[in-house]
Amino acid sequence: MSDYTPQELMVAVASREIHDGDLVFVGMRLPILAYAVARNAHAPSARGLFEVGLMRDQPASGFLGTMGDPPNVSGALWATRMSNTMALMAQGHVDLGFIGGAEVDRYGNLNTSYVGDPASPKVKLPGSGGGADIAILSRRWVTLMSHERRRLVERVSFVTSPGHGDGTPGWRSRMGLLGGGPVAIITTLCTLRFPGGGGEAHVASVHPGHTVDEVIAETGWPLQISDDVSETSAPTDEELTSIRRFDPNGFWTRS
Amino acid sequence: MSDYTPQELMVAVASREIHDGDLVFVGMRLPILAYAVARNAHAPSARGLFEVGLMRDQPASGFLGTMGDPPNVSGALWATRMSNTMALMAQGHVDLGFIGGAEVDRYGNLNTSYVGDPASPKVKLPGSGGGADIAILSRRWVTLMSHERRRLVERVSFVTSPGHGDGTPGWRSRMGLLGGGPVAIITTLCTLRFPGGGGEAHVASVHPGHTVDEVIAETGWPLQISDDVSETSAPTDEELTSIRRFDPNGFWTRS
Amino acid sequence: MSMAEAIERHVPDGSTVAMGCALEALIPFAAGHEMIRQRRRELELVGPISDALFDQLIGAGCVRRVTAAWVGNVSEGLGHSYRRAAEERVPRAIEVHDHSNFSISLALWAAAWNVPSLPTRTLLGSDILRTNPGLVSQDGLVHVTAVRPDVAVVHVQRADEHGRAHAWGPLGITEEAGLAADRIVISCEELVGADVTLSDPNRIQFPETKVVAVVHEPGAAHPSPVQGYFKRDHAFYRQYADRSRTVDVFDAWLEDWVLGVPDRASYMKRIDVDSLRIKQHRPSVPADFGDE
Amino acid sequence: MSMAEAIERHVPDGSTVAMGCALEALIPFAAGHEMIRQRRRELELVGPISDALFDQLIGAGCVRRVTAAWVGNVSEGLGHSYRRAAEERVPRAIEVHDHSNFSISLALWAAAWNVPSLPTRTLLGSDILRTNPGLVSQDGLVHVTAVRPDVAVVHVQRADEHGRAHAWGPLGITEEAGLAADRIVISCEELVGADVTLSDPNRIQFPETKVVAVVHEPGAAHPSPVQGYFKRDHAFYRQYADRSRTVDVFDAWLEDWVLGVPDRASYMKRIDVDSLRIKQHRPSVPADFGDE
Repeated sequence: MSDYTPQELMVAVASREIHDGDLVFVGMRLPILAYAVARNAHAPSARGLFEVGLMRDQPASGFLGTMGDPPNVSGALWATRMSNTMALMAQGHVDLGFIGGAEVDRYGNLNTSYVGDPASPKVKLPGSGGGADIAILSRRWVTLMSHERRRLVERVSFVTSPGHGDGTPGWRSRMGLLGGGPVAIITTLCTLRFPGGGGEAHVASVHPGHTVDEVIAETGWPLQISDDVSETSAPTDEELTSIRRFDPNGFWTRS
Repeated sequence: MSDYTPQELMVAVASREIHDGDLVFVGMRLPILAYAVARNAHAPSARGLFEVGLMRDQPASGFLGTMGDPPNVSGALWATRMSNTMALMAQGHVDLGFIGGAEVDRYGNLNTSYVGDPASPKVKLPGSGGGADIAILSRRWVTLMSHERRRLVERVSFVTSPGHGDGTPGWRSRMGLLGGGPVAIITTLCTLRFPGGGGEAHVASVHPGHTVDEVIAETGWPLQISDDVSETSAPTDEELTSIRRFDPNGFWTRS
Repeated sequence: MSMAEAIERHVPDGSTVAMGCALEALIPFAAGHEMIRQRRRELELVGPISDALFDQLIGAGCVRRVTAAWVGNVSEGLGHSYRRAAEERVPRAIEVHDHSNFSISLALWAAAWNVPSLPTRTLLGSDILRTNPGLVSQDGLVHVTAVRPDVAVVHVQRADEHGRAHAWGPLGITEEAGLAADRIVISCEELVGADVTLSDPNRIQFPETKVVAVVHEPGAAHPSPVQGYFKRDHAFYRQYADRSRTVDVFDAWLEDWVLGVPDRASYMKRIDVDSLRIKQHRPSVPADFGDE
Repeated sequence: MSMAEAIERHVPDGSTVAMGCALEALIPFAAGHEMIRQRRRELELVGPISDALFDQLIGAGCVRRVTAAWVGNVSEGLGHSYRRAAEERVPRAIEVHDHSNFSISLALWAAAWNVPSLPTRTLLGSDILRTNPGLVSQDGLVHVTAVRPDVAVVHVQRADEHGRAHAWGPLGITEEAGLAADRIVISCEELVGADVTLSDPNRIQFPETKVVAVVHEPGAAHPSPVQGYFKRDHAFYRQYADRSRTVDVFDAWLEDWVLGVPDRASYMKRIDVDSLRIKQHRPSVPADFGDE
C-alpha cells in the first residue's frame, strides 16, 4: 500500500499538525480528511469546529463534499450559528485552523481575493470565506497548496488572510492580531515552517521523490533551507487506510 | 356586574390603548391582562412580544404569574432570545409598550431605580428591567400606577426610563431617542395624556367616583386639566368578563 | 457530580456568576442555595431580571456587586434583602451596576465576541448612564462594556454527562451568558444519554468545551417554572416576600429553607411536588436529521 | 403562493437580497432561478459563502453588487461567471464588497440591532479593509457597517402558511439575515399546519411579522443538501463548473436548466430525485412543552 498520491501525502502531513485535545477549525477539502485521520490515530480527543455552525468530536461517517453535507450533522455536538463558532475563535479557544490558499508569500500571507489590481483584476478569486477570520483569530494555522512558482510568490499582491505580515518579528502583535499566525505551509513538494514569533518560511522537509533544488525552482523567492532539512515521512498504511475510508472514491485525493 | 375594582378599570382603560394590528411589548402584571382583553375585543390581530423571548397572537389560556410561566409558551409564535425581541423594538416594529412605574413626573419620566441619592438611596427600587428599553425604543408607551402624591412628582430624582425629558418640544429627537415616548399615564384615579411631540401631562379623563380636585390633591405638581376633561368610561361587562377569565382569583385585580 | 462538589470546585469566593439568564423560568435556585450553604463571599452576580434568587444571596451576605437590570420578586414586587443591602448596608454594603435588559445582553455578547464594548441606541437619556461606569454615551450611541462571567450557572430540562444541554421555552440571555462565561455549570431535570442530546444538535445550548459540571438535580429551579416539568410556585414567592421583610424573619427563612437543609433532595421533600408538577404533556413534533 | 408570484411581488429590480445564509445547505436555488426567469436586474446579493447560486445570477446579468465573503463552487473551486464579470465585465460589470464570514454576520447583526456598525477583532491586517468601504479600522478594532437586506430568501424544511418556519442542521447566518431584512420570503420542503410549527416555538427561525411569502416548493434547494430530505448533488455542481467555463456553454446551461424551464416542478422531473432523497430517518427526541 506504499503507493499514494501527493494529496494523500498532504493529508497525512496535515493530520500530524493536529495535537490531541485540539479544537480544530477544520475548513474544507483536504483538512476535513486530515481531521478524520488525526482523530482516528494520535488525536482521539481532538474536536472539529465548522464555520457552517457545527462542532464534532469524530469525523462524519459518510463522504463529505462540503462541511454542510448531512452526514456532518449526524453526531454533531452543537448545531448553531456561524457567529457562535467565530465567538469561540475570537476568545482564543481554537488551537489550530486550516486555510486553503491560491497564493502565499514568504511571510505566510495568503491571497484568495484578487490577482492584479482589485479595481480590474487579472484573476478574481472566490474571496476570504472564513479564511481571514481563521488567519487572524486562531492560535496557529496551516495552509495547504499546490507547489507552483506562480502560487508561492515573493509578496502577495493582496493580503486576504494575514500571516506574518512584513516578516518583522512581532508584526502580528503590533497590528493587534489575536492569534499566533501560520506555523506551516504544506505543499505538493515539501513542508515549509515559520520560526516562533513570526518571520520567513523555510523548508523543513522535502516530500519523498522530490529534491530541494526542485522546491527552490518552483518557489518565487530565494528560499531558506533549514540545516536539518529532512525527508517528509511518507503516509503510513494506517493513515492511508483512514484517508481512503473517508474519501472512498478519491474525490479529494485522487483527482 | 357593574361593580369593579380600580385595577379592573385600569386594565380596561389600558386595553383601549391597544390598536388592532399593534405589536405590543407587553411587560408584566396588569398589561398582560390588558393585552388579553384587547385581543378578545377590538384588537383581534394584535400580537404580544415578551422580553423573556416570546411572541404571541393570543393570550395564554392559563393564569400567568409571570411572562415566563409555562402557559405563555403554549401557542407561542416564536420562542427566542431576549436580544431578538429587543432587535424588533430597536427597528421600530413595536407599536406600543407598557411600563410599570414607581415614580413618574410631569413630563412622563419614570424612576424605578433610586429614591434619593443613588450612592446611599432612601429606597432602592428593583431597576429598569426592560423598562428603559421600552421607553426609548417603542413607538409609543403607556404606564400604569397607583395615584399617590409621592408617586406623581414634579421631577423624578432619577430617570430610569426617559419620557419627554425636560418637557421642551422635540427633547426626545434631540437626544436621539428612537421612539415617540409616553402617550398616557393610567392611574387609580384618572388618565393623564401627553401632547403629540412631547411636553407635559394633562388630565384627559377622571375615573368614575373620583373628582378633578381629588386628582389635583394627589398629584405632586400643578396639574393641567384639559378643557374637555371627561369621565373615564367604566369597564364594559365584556371587558370585566374577559379580565375575570384571565385573572380568575383576582391575583392582579382584586388584591 | 453533586451540586456541593460543583459549587465547591467551580464557584470560588470572588467569582463573577451569571444566573437566572432565562428570566423568570429555569432559575438555578439549588445552585444558589448551595453557594449560601458553602458561605461563598464577594460574589458578583450577573443577570437580566432576578426573581428572588439574587435577593436571597444578597441577604445571606454572599454578594459584593450586582450587575443586572432588575432585582426583586416578580409577582410580589420589591426585593427586601436587596433594599436592606443598598439602603442600610445590611448584612453588608453592595455595589450596583445598573443595566437594562437589552444592555446586559449586549454586555455579554461583547464578551462572547471578545470586543471591549458594543454600541446600542438604548439607554440614551437614562440616568443609568450616570451610575454604571460600564455604559458610555458617545456620538449618539451608548457603548456597553463587555461583562465576562467566570461562570454561568444554568438549569435546563435535560443534559448528558458530557455537558450537552437541551433547554426550551423562553431562554432570555442564556446563550450569550454561556458563550461569554469562562465556564458553565449545568443542573438538569433529567440526565439523559448522548443518543437523546445528539438527536437534536440544534437544541444544544452551549459548546461542551465550556461546560465543567453537569449536576442531575430534579426540581433545582423551584419555585421558578420549568417548561414541561414544573409550574411556578406563586405561593412560595409570596411566602418569601413576607418572610424577607425584616432581617430577623429573613434569617429565619434562610435557616428554614437553606442553611438548615442539607441538599436539594431534602428540600424537595418539603415541597408539594405533585401540585406543582406539569402532568399534561405537549411533545414537540420531531425534526428529521436523516443524512443518507 | 407560487414562487413566480413571490418573486414578482417581493423582489423588485434593485433589491438587496440575502440568500444562501446557511452556507452550503438549504440554498434557495428555485427562488434564484425565478429571479433569472423574471429578468431581475440591478440586484445586490448578500451572503456568507455562495455555492454556485450567486455565480448563476451574476452570469445571467441580474447583479449589480456582491456583498459576501466567498463566491464560487465549493466542491469545484472558482466561480467562472463571477470571474468573467469581475475580470471582463461580462455580461456586465459588478461591484464587490468583500467580507469575511464573521464580518458579514456582524454587518447583519448591526442592522438587526439598528446600529450603524459593530466592532470586531477580525480583519485587522487584511487588505479586505482596503476594498470594502463598509469596513473601517480604528483604535485597534474593525468597525463593520450595517448591511440591511430588503429581503432575505430562505429555504427551510417545513413552514406553515402563516410564515412560521422550522429549519435545522447548521444554519450559518440565517437568523441575523432574517432579523436584519425588511421582509422574508420562505420556500419549504413541506407546508405543515400550525399544530406542527407551534409544537416547537424554539425551532421557529423568524418573527412571522417579517415573513411576506411562504412557497411550498419541494426540492427548491437542489443541488444543495437539505437535512432529512436531500443529499447534495455533487455531480450537478461538477457539471455546472464544466458548463460555466465560457459564456457560450454557460448560456446554454442557463437555457437548459433555468430559462427553458417553466418552474421548479418541471425542473425536478429532470433530476434523479430518488438517488438524492434521504431515506434513512433520524427523528429528534421530542421536547415536552407541557404547561399544566
